[in-house]
Amino acid sequence: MVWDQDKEATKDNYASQTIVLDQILHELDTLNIEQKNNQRFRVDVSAEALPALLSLLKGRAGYTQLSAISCVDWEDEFELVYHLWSYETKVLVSAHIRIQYTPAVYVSVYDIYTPAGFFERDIYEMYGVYFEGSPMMEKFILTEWHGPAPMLKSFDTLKYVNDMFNWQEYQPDWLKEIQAKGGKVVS
Amino acid sequence: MKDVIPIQTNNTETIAVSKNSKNIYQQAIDTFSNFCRARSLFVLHYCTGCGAIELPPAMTSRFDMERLGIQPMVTPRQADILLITGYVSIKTLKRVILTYEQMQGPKYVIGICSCTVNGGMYWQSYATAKVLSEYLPVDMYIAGCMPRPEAVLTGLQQLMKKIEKGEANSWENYFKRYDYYLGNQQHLFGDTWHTPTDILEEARHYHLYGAESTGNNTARLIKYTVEHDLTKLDAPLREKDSMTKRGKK
Amino acid sequence: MSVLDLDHVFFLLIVNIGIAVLWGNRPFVGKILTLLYILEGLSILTSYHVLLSGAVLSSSLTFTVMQQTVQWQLGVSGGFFALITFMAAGLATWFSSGVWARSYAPIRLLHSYMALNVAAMLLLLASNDFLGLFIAWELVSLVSFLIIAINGGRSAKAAYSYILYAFLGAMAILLALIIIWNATNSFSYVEVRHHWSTMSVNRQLIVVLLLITGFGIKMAILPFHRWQAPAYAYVPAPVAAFLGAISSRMGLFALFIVLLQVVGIDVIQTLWLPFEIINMQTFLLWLAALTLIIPTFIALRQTDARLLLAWHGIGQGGFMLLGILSANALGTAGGIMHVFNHASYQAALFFAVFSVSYRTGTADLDRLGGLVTRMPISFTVMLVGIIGLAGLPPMNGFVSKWLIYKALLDEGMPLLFLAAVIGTLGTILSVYKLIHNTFLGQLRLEHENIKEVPWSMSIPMMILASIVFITGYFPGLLLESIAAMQSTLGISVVDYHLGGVNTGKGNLNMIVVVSTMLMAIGMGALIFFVLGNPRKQVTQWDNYAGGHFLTSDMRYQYSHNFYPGLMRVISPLYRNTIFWLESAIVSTVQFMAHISYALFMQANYLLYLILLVVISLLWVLAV
Amino acid sequence: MSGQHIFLELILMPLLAFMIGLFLVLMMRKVRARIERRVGPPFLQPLWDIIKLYVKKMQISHGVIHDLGIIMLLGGYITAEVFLPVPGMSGFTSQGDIITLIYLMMVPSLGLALGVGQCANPNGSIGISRALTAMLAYDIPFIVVIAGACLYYGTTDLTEIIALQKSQQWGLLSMPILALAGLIAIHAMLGKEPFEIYVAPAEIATGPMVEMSGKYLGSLFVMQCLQIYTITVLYTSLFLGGGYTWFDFIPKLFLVALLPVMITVIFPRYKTDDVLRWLWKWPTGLALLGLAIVVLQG
Repeated sequence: MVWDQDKEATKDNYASQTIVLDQILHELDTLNIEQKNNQRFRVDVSAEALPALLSLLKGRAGYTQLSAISCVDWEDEFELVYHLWSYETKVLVSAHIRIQYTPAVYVSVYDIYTPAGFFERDIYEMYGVYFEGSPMMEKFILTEWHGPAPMLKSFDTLKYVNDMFNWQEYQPDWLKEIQAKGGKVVS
Repeated sequence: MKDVIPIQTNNTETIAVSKNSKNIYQQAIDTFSNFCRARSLFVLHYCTGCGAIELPPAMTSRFDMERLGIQPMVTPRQADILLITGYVSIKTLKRVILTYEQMQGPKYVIGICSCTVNGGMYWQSYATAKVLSEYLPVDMYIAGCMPRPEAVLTGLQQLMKKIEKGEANSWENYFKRYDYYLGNQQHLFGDTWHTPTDILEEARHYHLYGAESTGNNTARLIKYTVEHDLTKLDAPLREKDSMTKRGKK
Repeated sequence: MSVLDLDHVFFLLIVNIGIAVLWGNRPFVGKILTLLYILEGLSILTSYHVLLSGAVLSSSLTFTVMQQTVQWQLGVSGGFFALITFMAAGLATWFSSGVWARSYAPIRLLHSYMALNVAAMLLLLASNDFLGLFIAWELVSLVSFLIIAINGGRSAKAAYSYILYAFLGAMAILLALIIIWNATNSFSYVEVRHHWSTMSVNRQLIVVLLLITGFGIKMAILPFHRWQAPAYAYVPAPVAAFLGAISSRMGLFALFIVLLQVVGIDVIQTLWLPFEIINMQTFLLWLAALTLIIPTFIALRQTDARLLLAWHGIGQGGFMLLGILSANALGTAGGIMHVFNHASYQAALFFAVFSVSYRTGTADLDRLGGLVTRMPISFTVMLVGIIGLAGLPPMNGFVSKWLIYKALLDEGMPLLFLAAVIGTLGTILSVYKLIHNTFLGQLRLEHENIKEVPWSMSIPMMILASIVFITGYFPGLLLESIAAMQSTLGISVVDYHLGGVNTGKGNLNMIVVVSTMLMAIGMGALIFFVLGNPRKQVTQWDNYAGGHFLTSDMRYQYSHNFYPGLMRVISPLYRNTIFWLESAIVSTVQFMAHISYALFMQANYLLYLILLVVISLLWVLAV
Repeated sequence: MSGQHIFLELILMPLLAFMIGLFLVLMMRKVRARIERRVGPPFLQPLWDIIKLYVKKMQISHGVIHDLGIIMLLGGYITAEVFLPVPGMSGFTSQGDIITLIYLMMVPSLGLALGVGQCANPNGSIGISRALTAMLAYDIPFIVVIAGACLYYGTTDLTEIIALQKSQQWGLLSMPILALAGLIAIHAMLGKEPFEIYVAPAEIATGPMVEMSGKYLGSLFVMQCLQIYTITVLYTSLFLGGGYTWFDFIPKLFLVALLPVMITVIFPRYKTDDVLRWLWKWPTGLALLGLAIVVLQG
C-alpha cells in the first residue's frame, strides 16, 4: 500500500487504531483474524459468536455502520459476510460466518443494527435464508415471483426461461439485406 | 359482467372487412380523421425502462417532436402512443397492461430498444418479459440498445405514415383476440389476474367483439368474476384480503 | 275583490295551532297543516293586487292603551314577507309530513312550535306602529327560542345563548321606544317621522343605534352573530329550513320599516358618529360588508354541512343589509329581492343536506362522498341551490347581486363593491366544497346501496329549486311587488320590466341572458354528442392512480382540508376574539343564575338577603 | 334588430371567437417554442389536436354529471361570446353589462369543477381546489380594475365604454396604472406559468384534465381557445378602445395575448400560497392606487 508523504503523519495514528482493534479482537477466542491491509480486516467467526462480536465492535470500537450483508451459496452451506465500518478507526471489518444449507435459518441482528432488516430481507428473497426475529420478512422485490429462490445455484435460470417464455422470429428488412449479400448472424 | 356462455371456436381465420363496403361519406370522414390523427399524436410520458432517456432530447430544441405535432402527455387517458422503452420486468408489465387498457383507442404501442423484441441483453433473466407482442398488440419496434433520437423520430414518422394510410389499427386486435392476450397474461401472473377495465364489455360496446375474443382463458376470468362478484364496490378489498391470506407463509 | 281579509288569516292561524297541539302526532296531520299554510298563502295572494295598489288588509284586532290605538294591518311589504313565511312554513311542514315524521319522536312539539312561529311572525308583519311592533317582536323571539331548543343538548345550549341576546335586544328596543315616547309621545310611524327632527342630534343617534342593536341581533349583524350558527344548524330538518329561510329576516323587515319608513335614509346620511369620523350610513354599510365577508370565510372552514349553510345565512344577511342601506333604487330593490332569493335557495340547500343525513346518518363532510349516483334528485336540488347561493347567472341569486353591485358602483362606493365581490368569491369556494364533499368523488363502501329520499321529502325540494330558477328567469315577478313596496315607503322606485332592469348606464335582461345560456348549452350539447363518438361509462376503480391498482381499503378521495393554500395564507386572521368575549358573557350569566338559584334554595334565604342588603348599605355609606 | 340578424350573430360570434382563439393558442405555442429555440408546431396544429380528440373511437365518461359539466363549460363561454362587443356585430351587448360578463365567465369554471368532481380522482379535486383558490386570488385585483374603469367611464355598459374611448382617449392613456394591474390580472386569469397551479403536470398529473379523454379533452382545448379570446376582448374593450374595424381589432388581441406569453415562458410555477400572496400584494396594490387616482380625479 503506497502512502504519499503528507499522509505520513496520519500513518501512525492508523497504526495505533489497529492496535486498539487487535486488543479487542483478541478478547474473543474463537476468531482468526487476517489483516488484508491497514484499513481492512477479515474476521472468521463461528455462527453463534457473531452477535457477540457485532455488539462488541459496535460498543467498544465505534463500529456504528453495518454497510451490507452479502451471502454466498456454496451448495452445501451458506456463507454470510457482515461488512462493518467505523468512522473512528476507519478500518473495514468483514465478519464471515458459515451456516448450514438446510434448513437455511439464522438469527437476525436487527436489534443491533436496524439497517440489517433490509439486507436480511433481500437475502431471504434471493437465497431463501430466513432470519428469525426480523420484522421485515415479507416479499418486497419479487412480489410477482412464486418460484424457488432465484439466486441459488440449484435454480437453473436458462431452463426456466426456455420453458416459461418463447421467442419471436425477428426478420427485419435490414437483416434480410445483409443475408442477401451473404452475411449471417453469428450465434 | 352479464352471464356469457363462452363458445369454443377453433377456426382462426379472421373475417376480412372489405374496405369499400362503407359509403362515400363514411370513407371521406375516415380519411379526414386519419389525416388529423396522423398530424396530432400525444405520447404518454411513462418511462418503463432505460430507453426513456432518449425521449427528452427528442422533445427539446435539437430534434423537437412538436414540429411533427407530437406532444408529451401525462396520463394514459389523454395519450395515443404508449412507448415501451427498455426491458419490461414482470412487475412493470402489470402496470403497463393497466396503463394500456386505460388509454383510449385508436392507440399505438411502440417497442423501443431490443429488450422488447426478444428480451435484449436481459434475455436469460427470470424477471423480464421477453416478447412484448404476446401481451400487448405492438405497432412498431425500434431496435437498438437505446436507439438515438433520430431513430426514434424516424420510427414515429413511419408510424404517422401508417396511421395516415389507416393501417395502424392493431389496437382492435386487443379486443378481437383478447383470449390470446389474456392467456399469455394469465400464464405469467396466474389465473386470478384481471384489471379494473372490463375489456369484454368494452369490446361489445365498440362492436369489436370477434369470434376469438372469448375462449377458455376468458372463461376462467368470467368464472372468477362471477364467483367473487367483482362488480360490487368492495370487491378489490375482499380480493386483497384473500391475496394476503394466500401470500402468508 | 278581497275575499279574505286579515281576520280570516288570523283565524286560520289559530286553527293551525289548535290542530298541531291537539293531534300533532297523528300520521295525516302533517298534510293538513301543509294545506292550511298553503291556504293562508293563497288567501294573501288573492288579495295581493289590492296590496300592490297601496291599500292595506285591515283586521279587527285593535286595542287602545294610553290613548294610543294599536292596530294590526298588512301593507304590501308585510304581504311580501308573509308570502315568503307561508311558502317556507308550508314546504317545511310538507317535508316533515311524510316518512320523515316517523323518524322524529317529538313531532307534535315540532308542528305546534312551527304553527306558533308562523302566527307570531304574521303578527309582526302586520304591526303598524312601534308598540305593536314591540309586542309582536317579543312574541317572535320567545317562540323562536322554543323552536330552537326543540332538540335539547347542543341546540338547548344554543337556544340559551340566543335568549340572552334576544333579551339584550329587547331591552335596547324598549329603551329606544321610551326615548321616542317622551320626544313625540306617540307610537304611530307617521307621527314619529313627523316629530323626528324635534329630537337633539345625539339623541337621534342613540335611538338609531339602539334600534339597530335590537333588530340587528335577530339579523345576526356582526358583533351579535355568534348565536345564530349553532342555533340554526343543530335543529331538525324542517325547522332548520324554516329558520334559515325567514326567521332571521324578521329583523331585516323591522329594520327596513324603521330605518327607511320612519327615520328615512336622508336622516341616516346626515347623522354623524362622534368625532365626525364617519356618517351613520357608511358605518352601517361597512358593518354589513364585514357581516358578509367574515361569516362567509368562517363557513369556508366548517366541516359540518349544516354549520356551513348556517354561517352562509349570516353572511347573506349582511348582503341584504348592504342593499337596503345603499340609498339607491336598484340597491334597495336588490336588498329586498335578496330576501326572497335567499329564502328559496337556503331552504332548498338545507333540505338537500338533511335528506343526505336522513339517508346516510351524518352531515359531516369528511364522512361523505360520491352520492350523486345514488341520490340524483338531492344532487340536482343542491346544484340549483349552490348556483343560487353563489349568485351565478341562470338562478335568481344573480339578479339581486347584480342590482346591489350596480347600485354600489353607481353610488361611487368601489371599495364596498370590492368587499361584496370578496364575499361572493368566498361563497363560491365554500359551496363547491359543500357539493364536492357530499355528492362528488369516490363513493364510500357503506353508502353503496343508499337510495333516494322518499317522494314526500323530494317534492318540496324540487318545488323550491324550480322557484329559484323561475324567479331567476323572470325577475319581473318579484320586482313588481318590490316597486310597490318602494312607493309605499316613499323611496325612489326601480323601473323594471319582466326580464330585469334597464338603467341608462348598463342594463340587465335576464330573459335574454338565460335564454342565450340555454341556447348555448344546447349548442354545447350538440357539439359534444353529435360530433364526438358515443361514450362508455366506467366504474370508479377504473381511474388513473399512477399505475397503482385501486383497492377499496385505501380511500382514493381528496376532501379533508379542501383549500390548504388559502387556509395557510388567511388562517392567522381567524383569532376567534369575538368567540371568547361571547362565551365569557354567557358563562358569567350562567354562573350568576346558579348563585341566585343556590341562594334561594337555602332554608331561610330571607335572612341572607337582608344581611346582604345591610352589608351593601354599610359599604355604600362607608365609602 | 331583426330576428334572423340576431340568429346569424348567435352562430357567427362563437364561431369567430373559436377561430381567433385557435390562432391565439397557436401564437402562444409558437412563441414558447421560439423562445426555447425550437421550431414549434405547424400552422393548424391546435385544430388537428381538437379534431383528433373528437374522432377518437373510445370515449370514457365517469357519469352523467361528467358530461353535463363539460356541456355547461362550452355553454358558459358561448354565452359570454354573444355579450362581447365585436366590431360590426352588436349581439346582445345592450342586454347585459360587464358585471354580467364577469359572472358568465365564472359559470364555465363551475361547470368544469362539477365535471371533474364526478371523475372521482383526487388529482382532479386538488386541481379544482387550486383553480378556485387561484380564481379568488386573481379576481380581487381584476374587480378593483373593473370598479375603477366603471367609475371613470360612469357606466358599466361595454358598448358605451368603447364609444367613450373612441370620442375621448383610450383607457390605457387615461388610466395607465389600472391598465398595468389589469394586464397582470389577465395574465393570472389565463392560468399561465407563474400562476399555473391547477394544471401542474409534475405535481397533480394535469389537475382537472387527469380523467379527460377524447372529446372531453377536446372540449377543454376549445374552452382554452374561447377563454383566451374572451379575456383579451374584455381587456381591449376596457383599455384599448375596442375594435374600430377588424383589421385593428385582431392585432390588439394578439398584442394583449403576447405580453403574458413572453413572461410565461421564462417563469417556473409558484406554490399556491405564493400565488395568493403575490397577487394580493402587487397587482392589488397597483389597482388600488389606480382606483384612488380615478376617485381623486372626481
